[in-house]
Amino acid sequence: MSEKNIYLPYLMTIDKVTKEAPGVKTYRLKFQDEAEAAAFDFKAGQFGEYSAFGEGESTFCIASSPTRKGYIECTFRDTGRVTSGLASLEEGSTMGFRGPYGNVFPMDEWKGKSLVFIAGGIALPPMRCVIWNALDLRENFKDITIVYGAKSVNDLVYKSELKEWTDRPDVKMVTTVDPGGETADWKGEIGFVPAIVEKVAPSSENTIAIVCGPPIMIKYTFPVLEKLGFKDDQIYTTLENRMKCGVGKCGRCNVGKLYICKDGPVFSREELNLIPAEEY
Amino acid sequence: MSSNTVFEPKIIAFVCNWCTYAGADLTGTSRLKYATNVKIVRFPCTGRIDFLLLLKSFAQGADGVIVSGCHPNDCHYTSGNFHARRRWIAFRAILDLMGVDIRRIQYSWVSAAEGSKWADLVNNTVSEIRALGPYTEYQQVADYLEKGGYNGEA
Amino acid sequence: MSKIGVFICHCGENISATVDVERVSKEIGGMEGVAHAIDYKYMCSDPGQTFIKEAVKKYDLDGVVVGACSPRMHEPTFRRACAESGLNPYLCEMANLREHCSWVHEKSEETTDKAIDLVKMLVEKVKKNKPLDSIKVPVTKRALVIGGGIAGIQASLDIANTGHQVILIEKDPSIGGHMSQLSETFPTLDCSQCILTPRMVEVAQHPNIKLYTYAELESLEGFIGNFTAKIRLKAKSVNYSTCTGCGACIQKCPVKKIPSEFNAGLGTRTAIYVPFPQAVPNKPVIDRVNCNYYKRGACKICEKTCQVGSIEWDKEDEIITEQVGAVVLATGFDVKGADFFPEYGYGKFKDVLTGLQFERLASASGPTFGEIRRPSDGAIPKKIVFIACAGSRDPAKGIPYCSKICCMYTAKHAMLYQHKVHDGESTVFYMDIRAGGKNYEEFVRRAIEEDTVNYIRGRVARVYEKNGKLIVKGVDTLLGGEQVEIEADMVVLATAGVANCGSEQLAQKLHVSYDPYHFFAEAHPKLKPVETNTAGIFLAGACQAPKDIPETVGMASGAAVKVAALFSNDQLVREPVVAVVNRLAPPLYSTCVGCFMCETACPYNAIEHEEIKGRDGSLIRTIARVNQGLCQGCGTCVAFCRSKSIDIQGYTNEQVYAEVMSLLND
Amino acid sequence: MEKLRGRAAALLADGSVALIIGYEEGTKRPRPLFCRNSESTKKLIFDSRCINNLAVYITKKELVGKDRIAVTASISTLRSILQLYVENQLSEEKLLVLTVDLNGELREFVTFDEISAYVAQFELKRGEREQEILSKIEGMNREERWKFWLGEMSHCFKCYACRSACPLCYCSKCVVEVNRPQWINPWPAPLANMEWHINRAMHMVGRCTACGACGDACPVGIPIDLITRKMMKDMAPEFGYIPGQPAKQGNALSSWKLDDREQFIR
Amino acid sequence: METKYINISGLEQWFDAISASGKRIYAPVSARGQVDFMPVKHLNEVAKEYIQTTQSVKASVYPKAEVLFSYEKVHGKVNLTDFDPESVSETVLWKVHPCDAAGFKPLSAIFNWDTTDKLINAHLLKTTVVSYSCATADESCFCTSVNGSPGNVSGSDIQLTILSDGGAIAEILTAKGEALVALLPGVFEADRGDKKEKYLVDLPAKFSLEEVNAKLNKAFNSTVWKEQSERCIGCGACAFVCPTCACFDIQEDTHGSKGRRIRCWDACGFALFTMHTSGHNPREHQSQRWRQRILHKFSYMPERLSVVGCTGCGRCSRACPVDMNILEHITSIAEQ
Ligand SMILES: Cc1cc2nc3c(=O)[nH]c(=O)nc-3n(C[C@H](O)[C@H](O)[C@H](O)COP(=O)(O)OP(=O)(O)OC[C@H]3O[C@@H](n4cnc5c(N)ncnc54)[C@H](O)[C@@H]3O)c2cc1C
Ligand SMILES: Cc1cc2nc3c(=O)[nH]c(=O)nc-3n(C[C@H](O)[C@H](O)[C@H](O)COP(=O)(O)OP(=O)(O)OC[C@H]3O[C@@H](n4cnc5c(N)ncnc54)[C@H](O)[C@@H]3O)c2cc1C
Ligand code: SF4
Ligand code: SF4
Ligand code: SF4
Ligand code: SF4
Ligand code: SF4
Ligand code: SF4
Repeated sequence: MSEKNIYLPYLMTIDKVTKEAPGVKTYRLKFQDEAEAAAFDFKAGQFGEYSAFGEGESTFCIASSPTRKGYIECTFRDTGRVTSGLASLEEGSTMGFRGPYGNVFPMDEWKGKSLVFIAGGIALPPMRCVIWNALDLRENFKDITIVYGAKSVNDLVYKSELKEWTDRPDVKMVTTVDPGGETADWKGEIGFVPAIVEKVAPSSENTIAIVCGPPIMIKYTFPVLEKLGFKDDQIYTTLENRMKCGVGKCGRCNVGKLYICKDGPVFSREELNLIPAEEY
Repeated sequence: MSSNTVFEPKIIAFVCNWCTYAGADLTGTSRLKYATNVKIVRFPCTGRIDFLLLLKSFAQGADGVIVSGCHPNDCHYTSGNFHARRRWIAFRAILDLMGVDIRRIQYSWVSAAEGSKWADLVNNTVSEIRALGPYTEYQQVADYLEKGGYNGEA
Repeated sequence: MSKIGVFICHCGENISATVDVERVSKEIGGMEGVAHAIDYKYMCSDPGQTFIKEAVKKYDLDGVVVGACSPRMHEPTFRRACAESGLNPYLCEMANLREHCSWVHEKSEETTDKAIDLVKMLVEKVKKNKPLDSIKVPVTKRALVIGGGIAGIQASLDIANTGHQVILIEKDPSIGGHMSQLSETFPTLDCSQCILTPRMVEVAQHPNIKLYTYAELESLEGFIGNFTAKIRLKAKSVNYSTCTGCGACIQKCPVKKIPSEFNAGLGTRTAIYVPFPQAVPNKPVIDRVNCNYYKRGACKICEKTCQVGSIEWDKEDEIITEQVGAVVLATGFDVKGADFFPEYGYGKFKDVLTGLQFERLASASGPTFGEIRRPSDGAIPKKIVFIACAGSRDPAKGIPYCSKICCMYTAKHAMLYQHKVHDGESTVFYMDIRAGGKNYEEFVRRAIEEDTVNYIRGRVARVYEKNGKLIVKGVDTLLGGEQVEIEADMVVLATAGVANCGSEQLAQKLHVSYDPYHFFAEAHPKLKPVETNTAGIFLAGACQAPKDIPETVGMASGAAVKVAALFSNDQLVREPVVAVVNRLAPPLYSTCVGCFMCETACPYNAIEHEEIKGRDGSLIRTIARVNQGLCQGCGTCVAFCRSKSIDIQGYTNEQVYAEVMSLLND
Repeated sequence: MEKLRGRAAALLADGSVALIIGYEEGTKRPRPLFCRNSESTKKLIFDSRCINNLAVYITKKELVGKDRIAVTASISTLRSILQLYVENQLSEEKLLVLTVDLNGELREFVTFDEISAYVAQFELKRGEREQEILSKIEGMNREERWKFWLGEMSHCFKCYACRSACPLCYCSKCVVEVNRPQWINPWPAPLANMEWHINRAMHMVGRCTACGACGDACPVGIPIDLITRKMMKDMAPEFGYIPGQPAKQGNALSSWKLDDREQFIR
Repeated sequence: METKYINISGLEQWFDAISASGKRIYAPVSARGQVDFMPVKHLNEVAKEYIQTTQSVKASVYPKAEVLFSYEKVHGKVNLTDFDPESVSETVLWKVHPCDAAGFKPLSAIFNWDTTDKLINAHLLKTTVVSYSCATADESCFCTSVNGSPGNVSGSDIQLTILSDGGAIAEILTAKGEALVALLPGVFEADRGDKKEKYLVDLPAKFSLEEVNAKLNKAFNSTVWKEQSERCIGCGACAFVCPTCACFDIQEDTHGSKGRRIRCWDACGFALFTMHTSGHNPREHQSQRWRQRILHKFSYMPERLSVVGCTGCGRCSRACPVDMNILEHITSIAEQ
């Protein structure tokens, strides 16, 4: 039996394209090979390397829930060579996928607890995977609160799902946009995510908070959570470092002795405190 | 009449919008005939033409390149072609030093009125490049990855 | 860009006769990213355009390629069609299948193959196109005219008469320029002052013209439609709002021996002075360099004579700011003077004069009231020699060009002399007679034939003095190089017309280019003679090269029309084919490293320095920024930027690269 | 040497500069030294063995901040400094240049003009190795030249030591790192290397000051400095500049003359 | 493991036999003023007087640029062609120094921890390493400080120790080694009992790895990184000549509808190595990159992969244009 080439991607067909926001798209991908599809499994929090043949590979988390079988989804922003190559594909086109890579959110450990999701901007995708995972297994969890913010109404991703979540009685959904980003008919909150979290004030009692977003948002959200009584082991986030291989070899994503691609991308705040800050 | 034995060179032309492109338009309106080997890429000015594009052309399989624009003093932007001229003087010298076959790059000035000069330029360049044969010397090196190779093995 | 629509035109039979258009559309239809490909008889016809418009909507196209005639012909047509259907017009490109393919090749497989390649290339390009918005710049409808010679006067009046505001600045105390110094003008010999003065007055009284004399440009910033001019109003030391122009002060001024500029040094003036009687404005200024009070701290006689108390001793230069939308440069020229012709004895012998001095001698308002008299002894010269091309066309003197006006004014001078001194004898040494112009040749012939001026073709080697006479030594080339020697009472040099001193600095202030002789350079020697390289700045008159009055006036009116045309719109709409320097989030800001190679490369001075400052206001870096008002879209800077930090919209690196890559693929 | 050390110590002590970049004794040959206090100036040396071109450091944002710095400069370094001035990379207020002249005298420069006048006394000479390889290349026909360089290029592994050592390669993102489009293939392969070096040579036309740092740095011994140095010397008469003497007006390649000579444009 | 003796002409005959077997042989060759591994046909082409090749032998199993797989796009579909291990030829690396051979272990550890790397394994499998123990060393060498030695056999299939008569002690260490011997077994004689140690250069250890390790564990926020790296110009010379440095980039080479994905060397010292497209760079300063290089080799690899990331070959010190001497730097850390 010859060894598997870890760099060889699965061939995927783009099944569905959703335009989320300016420059942001979601692709639903299906395996071209049925045997591969059957053998494939992943857990919430994992990511993959997506290829645009002709341009290269790029890292995105898997944005769909492992409870939804038969496809995976990714949501990405067109920012560079690879992502713009991907963005130019259409429904029916072939792209590549390697994965799943990285560690997972410990969903099993969270059984019986309440969950608070706090996300900003394009960082909702990794969260969306966990949200749907939790909603599909709703009975396992107590209260579910989602706080999501973006620069402007236009920049909010997953607009139809946001509505779905808002309409669900078993979810407390709060959306917000930065001051100035609202439209005339905007009904959500106006303000930065940390401030809104403070306002919503979820209880820290038997609760896990999952925070994803731009570094600045994370930086200001942590103290708010602390104030609300969240301990470091109750807070989770994901890290994004540049990576090429995704499997701990290319040498890019290391922070201290950790490989973000293997030991991450999911970290509790407790673990995060142990990672040395790359300071001058 | 093209038979299988005649080598048809691939030639790419980088021309400016105001003189040579218009000159080539005039060749068309004058219905002058020339060889089909040359394909034109339009630029606002010869000053815009990046020397790397010439290298890329050879790597992509071009056997020859034409670079053409307004005559000196006639540049639509007054000095783009003077800048280009300097650039080509230096570039040609470097290519020559490195052993690149500079006969495969034909520089020219073709004005908007010189429709027949354009036809001649194309025909002459095609026959010259045809005589030189395909630029395999360069293209082969582009295949390095396919063949593998180690230190010192080109 | 992923859903491209491709439309192949038959152009009647113009394309389809030699190119298999069906094959083209079929093969292109199979290309990656092409959502729709058709061919049609006339794409530019109404039904053809409708096909495009409908397809844009139906297939949600994000790019269109029309394979038809030259884009130089129909690009606007198809871009408009796209725009009408809601697609950004700059997402439409044309492949030239007619002029560059069907018309120049025979019907063959290869011709169709080439057509396919040409379309492919544009499909790859259009995939990389970005939606662009045409650039709109507001226009300040007010013009700045610099220089109050006949060129500036004419331009100001013409612009003002179209209803737009004009600011005219003149560095001297009066407008008028060289023309005001002339006696009579060729080829009609009408009195210069008589035709000029009414216009000077009109300028002063025109409601749309704001005149600043004794003023100079301090700086000019901005771009077409939006310039900010800082103007230095030099201290005149006289309050013009109260001064009545009575001239009493001038009469009393004790400093009387200052050589008069107006009279080219042949007469004198006082320290408080009006340069000439017809000056506009006819009010004096104090020449602080020569004024006793400013020199020694005492005098103030003028103040005592002035009935209305207009003398302002402590007045300082004032800098005012004006917003303008266009600039007309009309700073004129100068003539070479002293020390330039030691071999002709200029500056050494009093009776060797320049043409301009002769104008003053011949002028009724001049120091001799129009009588031709020698400066040395006041005698009427009986023999006079005119030397043309004194300096001009002489590479050794650094002036290889022809000054253009000298042949004519020399003929005029000789003629005026003959009219005034009937028994006089005049000789002209010339190299060639350049009398191209309406009635010019006739004028010269009249001088030779009717006024019996003696024309000798040849160069003068030397002028020296012997026994109170000036000996002019030269050769007569028509007589086979025979030596000639003429004893003269007066020698007049037709000295070369040269750029105004300071024109180089002025050009730099305005960011316009100048030629090696410091005359301002026109944007195109043939097609843009009144434009400069800097959009919105125009040229009039002798500041571009020596020229005569008719040409000057014609050019001034031309410049005025350019300004008026610019002012006919509230906004300037320009193609977005301009360069841009990339901008990134901090801490990068841009990949530009501020080497400013692009700045030196740009023919339009469109590259500016942008300082990136930290929160504490400290300078982090200086990077390049393109002034979109000035950039004309040549892209020369792009090819110079090593780190590819600057790119040009419409021909971006990605676009041209994609074209090249596609063209040679198999 | 003592004068240099003394002056350096004094400059640091009175706060007129915050950092002095010089040389110290290294394990194989002298190497760059960064003095931030008087104590470390004792290690300073300056002699003909000091061949690193220190101008490479004076554009690094990690090293130069708001404070004024000083650098001890060889002739090569001085030439590079001039060129960096021409390219708006330095400001006279922030840089003090020290050198020891042929008579062993310590000299200090503050302005472009002072350095320029000093450098003008030194002619740019061709080194022995340079001369040797050049005459070898001159004896080759075109095919041989292609083979020669291709052979050399096949050794290049794109470590970019040449670029890193060159004071004029201060771009924050070099063209090889630009990927939209990917102008130059970033992997080491003979043609990709050839493209890289032709590109670099073009970027150096009229800018290279012939310091040779790029060639010295190349760990696999490719005489790349020859390409840029030869070009700078060959192009000097064409474009009318003095080799190794950057002129304030700007760079040869971004200017032009009406009568630039060429015979190949038809 | 078997030790034999081979005399000088036997060595030549054996070499010829290997050459004749069709295997590629890479050996140090002196050319262009440098010694580097190159394809060789005869023993006399192999370089003699030198301390160390400029580049390590790493490229033989981990090429500078290698095709991971190729693909072709046909009508919107993509066909992949996997890397074929069969395309790798049998290779003998000749006259590898122990510090170079020792590099195979950390290389393999990097590529095969957690998941395995098909490409490098294909190369390793087809490669037989004939090392020469070291009789000379220079001031940059420090293998003895990093668990190596001039006669270290880690990574070698056969190690030769050249004797004064020109013959050699041949330690046949692995099955691959035996197979190579089997190409011409006749030239190998029984071990004569020569003492290998006698022929090895004496190279006292300069620092203790344990001590260094202990210091480094606490050194993350030390000022030493900035002090040491100030003169580093951030090129990749050190990484590229190193036998164990393995950072790579993945790139795409496209020609129309065909393309291939390429892996090529990269270096943690490059300023843009970790830079995000957004411009954020977690290792913005050279000092951070220098720290990564040292800690990776001397702290993270020992901890995560149980192998030291440096074999003491000293190549990086020799290659560095600004004399960043790793031995000097590590020693100074150890002595702090
Ligand atoms: C674990 C993880 C999850 C991510 N999830 C998402 C997601 O769900 N949606 C999304 O839009 N983005 C996500 N990102 C970021 C995304 O990978 C980058 O935005 C993207 O790679 C940059 O675009 P490009 O490849 O076109 O850029 P190019 O400029 O073409 O970059 C070339 C190479 O740079 C690397 N690179 C550049 N920036 C980054 C970066 N910020 N992170 C990682 N690699 C980078 C990649 O290796 C890429 O191959 C994630 C990153 C990580 C590490
Ligand atoms: C001896 C002589 C005889 C001539 N005879 C004839 C003739 O017979 N017929 C004929 O057609 N032509 C004749 N000409 C040519 C005629 O003088 C010119 O064509 C005409 O003067 C050009 O006008 P102008 O407005 O362009 O320049 P100018 O007359 O030179 O006017 C320029 C004005 O700009 C002002 N100025 C300059 N710089 C500045 C500044 N920086 N800021 C503000 N103001 C500034 C000057 O003070 C001046 O008032 C003669 C020329 C000479 C020298
Ligand atoms: S040439 Fe490029 S890097 Fe230099 S200033 Fe211009 S945009 Fe910036
Ligand atoms: S230093 Fe040498 S090996 Fe490194 S990139 Fe430059 S030429 Fe290539
Ligand atoms: S010789 Fe090399 S390092 Fe020195 S300036 Fe020229 S290109 Fe740069
Ligand atoms: S090679 Fe060119 S782009 Fe790269 S750093 Fe040097 S000058 Fe800049
Ligand atoms: S780090 Fe240096 S000494 Fe250690 S193995 Fe690598 S090249 Fe050799
Ligand atoms: S240590 Fe030396 S070789 Fe390594 S990156 Fe720094 S300067 Fe280059």
